[in-house]
Amino acid sequence: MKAKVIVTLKKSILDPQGSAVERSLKTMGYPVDSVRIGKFMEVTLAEANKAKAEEVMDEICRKLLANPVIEDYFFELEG
Amino acid sequence: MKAKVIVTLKKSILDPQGSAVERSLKTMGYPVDSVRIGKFMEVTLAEANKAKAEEVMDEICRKLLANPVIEDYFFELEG
Amino acid sequence: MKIGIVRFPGSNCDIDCLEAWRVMGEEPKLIWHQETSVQGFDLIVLPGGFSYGDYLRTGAIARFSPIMNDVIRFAKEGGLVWGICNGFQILTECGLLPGALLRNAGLHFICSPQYLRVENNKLAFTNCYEQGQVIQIPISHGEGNYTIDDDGLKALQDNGQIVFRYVTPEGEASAEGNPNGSRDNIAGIVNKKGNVLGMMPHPERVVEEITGGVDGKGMFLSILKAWEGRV
Amino acid sequence: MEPRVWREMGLTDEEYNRILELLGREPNILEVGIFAVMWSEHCSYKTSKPILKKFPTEGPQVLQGPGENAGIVDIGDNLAVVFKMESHNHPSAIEPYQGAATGVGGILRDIFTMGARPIAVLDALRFGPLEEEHNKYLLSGVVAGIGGYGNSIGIPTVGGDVYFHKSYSGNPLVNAMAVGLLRHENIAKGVAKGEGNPVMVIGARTGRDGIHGATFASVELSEESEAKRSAVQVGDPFMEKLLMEACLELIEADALVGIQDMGAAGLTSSAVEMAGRGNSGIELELSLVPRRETGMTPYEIMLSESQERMLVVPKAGREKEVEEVLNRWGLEAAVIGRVTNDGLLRVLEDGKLVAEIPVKALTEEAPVYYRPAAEPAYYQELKSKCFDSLELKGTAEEVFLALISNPTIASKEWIYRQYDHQVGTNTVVLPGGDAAVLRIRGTKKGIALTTDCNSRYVYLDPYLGGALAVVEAAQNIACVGAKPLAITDCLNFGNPEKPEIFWQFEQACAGVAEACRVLGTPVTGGNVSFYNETSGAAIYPTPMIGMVGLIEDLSQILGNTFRSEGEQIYLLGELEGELSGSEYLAQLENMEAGKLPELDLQEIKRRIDFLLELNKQGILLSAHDVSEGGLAVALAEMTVKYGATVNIKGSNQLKKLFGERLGRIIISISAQNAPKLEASAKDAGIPLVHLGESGGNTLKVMFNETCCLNVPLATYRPLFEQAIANRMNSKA
Ligand SMILES: Nc1ncnc2c1ncn2[C@@H]1O[C@H](COP(=O)(O)OP(=O)(O)O)[C@@H](O)[C@H]1O
Ligand SMILES: [Mg+2]
Repeated sequence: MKAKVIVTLKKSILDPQGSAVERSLKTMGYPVDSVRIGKFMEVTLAEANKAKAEEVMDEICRKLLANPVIEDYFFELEG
Repeated sequence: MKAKVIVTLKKSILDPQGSAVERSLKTMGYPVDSVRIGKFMEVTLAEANKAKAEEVMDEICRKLLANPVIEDYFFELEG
Repeated sequence: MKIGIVRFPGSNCDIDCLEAWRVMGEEPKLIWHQETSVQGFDLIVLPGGFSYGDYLRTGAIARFSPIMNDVIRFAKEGGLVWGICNGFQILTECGLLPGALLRNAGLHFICSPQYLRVENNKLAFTNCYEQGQVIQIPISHGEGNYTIDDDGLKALQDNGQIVFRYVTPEGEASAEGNPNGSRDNIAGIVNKKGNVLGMMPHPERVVEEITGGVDGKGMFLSILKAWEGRV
Repeated sequence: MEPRVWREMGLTDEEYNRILELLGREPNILEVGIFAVMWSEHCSYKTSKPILKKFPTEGPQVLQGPGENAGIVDIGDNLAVVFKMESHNHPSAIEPYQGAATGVGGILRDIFTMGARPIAVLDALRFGPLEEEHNKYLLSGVVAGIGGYGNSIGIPTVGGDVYFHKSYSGNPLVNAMAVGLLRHENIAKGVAKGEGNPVMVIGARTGRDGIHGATFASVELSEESEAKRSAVQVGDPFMEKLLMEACLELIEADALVGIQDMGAAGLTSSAVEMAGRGNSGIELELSLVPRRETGMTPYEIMLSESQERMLVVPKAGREKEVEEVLNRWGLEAAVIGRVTNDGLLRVLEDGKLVAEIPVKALTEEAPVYYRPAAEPAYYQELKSKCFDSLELKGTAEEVFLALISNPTIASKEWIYRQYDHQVGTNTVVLPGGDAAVLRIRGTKKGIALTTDCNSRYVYLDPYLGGALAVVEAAQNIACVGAKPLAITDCLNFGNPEKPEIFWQFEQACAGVAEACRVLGTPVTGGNVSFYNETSGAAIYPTPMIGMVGLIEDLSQILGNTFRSEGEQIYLLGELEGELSGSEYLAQLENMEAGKLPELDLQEIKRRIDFLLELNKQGILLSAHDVSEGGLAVALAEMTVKYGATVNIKGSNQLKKLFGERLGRIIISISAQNAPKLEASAKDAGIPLVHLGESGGNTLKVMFNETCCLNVPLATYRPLFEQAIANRMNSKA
C-alpha cells in the first residue's frame, strides 16, 4: 500500500524559503501573490490492511515525517 | 487562484534523504518498504483565468520550481 | 587582468575570492547581481556562498539575477567563467554546465580538507598543475553530490571534461576518497570548450601558508598564465 | 483585572502592585504584557543583578563593558574586538534546529548592532548522554541548526565545546558566542535620543513568532511550556545576511544616532532599552509596523519576537537614505515613531493611545531581588569523600582506551565538520586546537577564542569551579601563544528561587570574578539563563566562559601536537592530579564526588606568563593544557602524526595518569633548547617535569621503568576521532 504525505509549515510559522521564491517570482514578473513550501513524501508500506496502514502512517507522520511543533501533515492512502 | 505543486526527484536519481528516513523507520520497526521525498508548494496566483493560470504555472515550474535535469513536477489548480 | 566577481544576495565567499586575487597581485571588481553587463572583463568568478539562501535549490534563484543573462552570453562567446561551490551550482542550474548537485550522500554539511586529483591540466584553469597531481583543497558544502546521467557522464569522460576528482591521500578515486557521493568522484568539471569551469572545493581558501596551504594557488597562476599567453 | 492575567504572564502579585504604584492607575492588558516581559528575569536580570555587580569590568583594554549589546576590547591599531555570548537553551529543547539557528542569528545581531563585522561564532553545548535517543536527536538538530545559520550567513564557526552529562537530559544548553571586528570610530550604540528623531524598524516583517519568549526563557520547562509558545521562531540567515550588510553600511555612513537588534521581547525591549540609555521617551504608531500576518493586535506586535529585525534611530532627515540602503539589499524600512523628551513609552494604534508607561518604570524601577542562598546538603557530603586509596580499575591501557572514547573527551570533529570554519579566510587555527585563532588582516596580529566550563567541578565546588572555568579558558588561550584579554559569560543555572541554586550561582560568580581579577581578564558582558530544570531537577551549574586573547605576531602561534621526532616533552606543573571530580571517577567508578584540588590563582597566572614568555623567545614547539582525563589523555591529544615515549616516576600511577588538576600544561621543545627551559623554570620557580620524547607510532608510558601503556596510534586515534560519529551512527 502506498501513502502520499504532505507536510506543511503551520500558518503562523515563517517560511523563509517560500518568501524567497515568492520575491523572485514577483521580480521575474509573474502574477504571484504568495508561495509556501513544504514537503511531499511517498511511503510504500508493507501492510495490505487499510485501517492498519492508516494507523501506522499517522504514527509515522507524528513521530518522524513531520515536526508537530512547527508543521502540519496530511496523508492519503492508495492502492 | 491557487496552485498546488508537487516536485519529485526523477526515479533514476538517488534520494539519500528518503533512504535515511526509510532506514530509520525500518529500525523503529515500521512495515515500510520505501520512502521518497520531494517538495510540496502552494502558489497563490493573481490570475483568475484558469487557462492563463495553467500556462503561467507551467512556465514557473519549468523555469524555477523544478530542475528538469533531476526532477519531475505536477500541479493542480484550485478555486 | 580584468577580473569580475559577481556578488549575489547571499554570496559569502565573494570577498574571499577578491582577497585571494589580491594575494596574486590582481585587483578584481565586485559586480552587483542587478547589473546587466560584464563587458570588458577577462574573467568572471561566481563565488561560493548561499545565494538567495540556497532556498528551493542551490543556485536556482541566483540564475535568474539580471547579470546572469550577460554572463551566459560572455561564456558562449568563449569568456572565462569560474564557478566555485555555489558558483558551480549556479552554472549547472543555468545550463552552462551539465548535471546537477544534490544533497551530500551523508546528508550533513561537510567542511574539511580534501584531496583532489588533477584530471586535466591542459586547461586555462589548471595548466600550472601536473597531470594526475594530488592537491589538497578544502570543501565546504551541504549539496555537492554531483549527478549526471550515463550518457552525460560518458561525454564528460570522453571529452576530458572532468577536471578534478575526489581522491584518498594516496590518490585513489575510490568510495573512501569520496566525501559526498558524487558520481565518478567528480569534484569539478569544465564545459566542452574549456572556458567554463565549475568546482565544489574552495581554492581561494588555500593561497596563503598561514591559512592552510597554497595548493589552490595553481589555479590562479594558471588563469594568469593562460591570459598572458593569449594577449 | 483578574490576577490570573498577570500571573500567567509571569508577574507576581507584589510585582503587579508595584505596577499599580508606578502608574498610579490600573494598567491595561498590553501594559501588563510590556511590564511582564521587561521585568522578566531574561530582560531585567532582577535576580542576578546584585551578584553580577561584583564582576571586575574594567581594564585599559576595555572600550565597552557590560550594559550595551556586546562588550568591546581594544587590540591596538585603532581596531577593537566585539564579543558576547548568549543562551538559547529552552527554544533548542523544543525545536533543536530552529532554536539553535535563531540563537546564532540573535548573537550575531548583537555584534553588528555595535558596528562590528562579525568574524567568528563559537558554540558551547551541553547534552544528556548519547545513549538516549532523544539526546542524539537534540545534538544532531542543534548542530545542524548552528551550521545551517552560520554557514549560510557566511560567518565561520571556529570553536566551542561540548560535554555530555545526564543532568542535561531534557534541558540541553545551547550557548552561542559571536565575535566581531571594528575600527574605533565605528562603535555604534543602542541609544535613542534627540527629540523628533525618527524611529524606524528595518529588516523582516513582524509576525506572531515567539510571543512571550523572554518570559518563556524565565520559567522551568514543563509539559505546558510547549503549549504556551505561540509560534516557534524560524531563522532566516539569508535575510540576516542582507540586514547585516545594510546595517554595516548605514553605520559606516554615520547615518544613525542609535541602533539595536530586536531580540527577546522584540519591539518592546529594543524601544525601551534605547530610550532608557538615551534618557528619552519614544512614541510608536503600530499601524506603521510592516506585518507578515493580518489582524495582529497591539499586544502581538509589541511582543513579537520575529527574527532578523532591527530598530534604528537615524539622524533627522536621513530616513530616505536608510530606506534606500535597505531597499538596495532587498529589504524594507519603515518609520514607526519618533524620539520624545518626556521619558514615556507611548504606543498608538491608528492614532489611538493603547499604552503609556514611563521608560524608567520598565528599566530602572524593575524589581531587584536579593534571593536567599543556602548551601545544599550534597556539598559537604560529596566534599568529604576521599579517593586516595582507590586502585586503578583494570589495566592502564583499558582505562586509557575507555576514556578517549568517551564523547566528552573524544574529538568533536563530527560536530565541527558540519560548520564552515574557514569562510572569510581568516581562520589560522581551526577547531581541534586549544583555542581558535583568527588573523587580523592588514596587521601581524591574531585573536584567540575559546569557550570552557567543566560543570562537574562547579557542582562539586561552585566557587572553585567558577574560577576553574576561567582558568581553563585562559590556559587554552595561552596554549596557542595568545595573551588572555577579557571574557564574556553565559551563566546557566537552575531555578534561582531555590536557595541551593542561588547559592551555586552566587558562589560560582564569586569564583569567576576572583579568577578574572587575578588573571586580568575583565568581564565585558554576558547573559544569564536560569530555570534550566526539567521536572524539578536542575542542570549542573554551568557558568560558561568565552574568552578572547590577543597574539601580537602570528608567526608565534603554537600548535598542540608534536610535529617531529625527538621533541623533548615537559610538564609545566605538578605531575599528580586528583581523582575528585575527574572523568575517570565518573566514568569508571560511576561517582561524582570529592574535594577539588586547591587552586592558587596567582601561581596559575605566573605559569601562563611564563608560558607566554617562553613562546616569545620562540623556543616552544607545542603546548597543550591537561584537562579532562588527565595526563594520559592530554598526551593522546598531542600525538597525531608522531607518537611519544614518556617516563613517569613516583607513587600512585592512577592519579598520575588520569588524575585532574588545572594549571598544568604539556610543552615540547628541541633537545638543544631543553637546558635553557630547565634553567628558566628554575629561575622562575615554576615546577617542571621532563616527561619524555616524541616519535614513533605508539604512545608508550613507562611507570617506574615498567611499561604500563603502549598503544599504537592506529589503534587509539580512530577511537578518539570516531567516538561521537559511532554513537550518532554516521560517518564523521
Ligand atoms: N561545539 C563545538 N563547535 C566547534 N568546535 C568545537 C566544539 N566543541 C569542541 N570544539 C573544538 O574541539 C577542540 C577541543 O575542544 P575541547 O575538548 O573542549 O578542548 P579543551 O579541553 O582544550 O577546552 C577545540 O578546538 C574546540 O574548539
Ligand atoms: Mg585545551
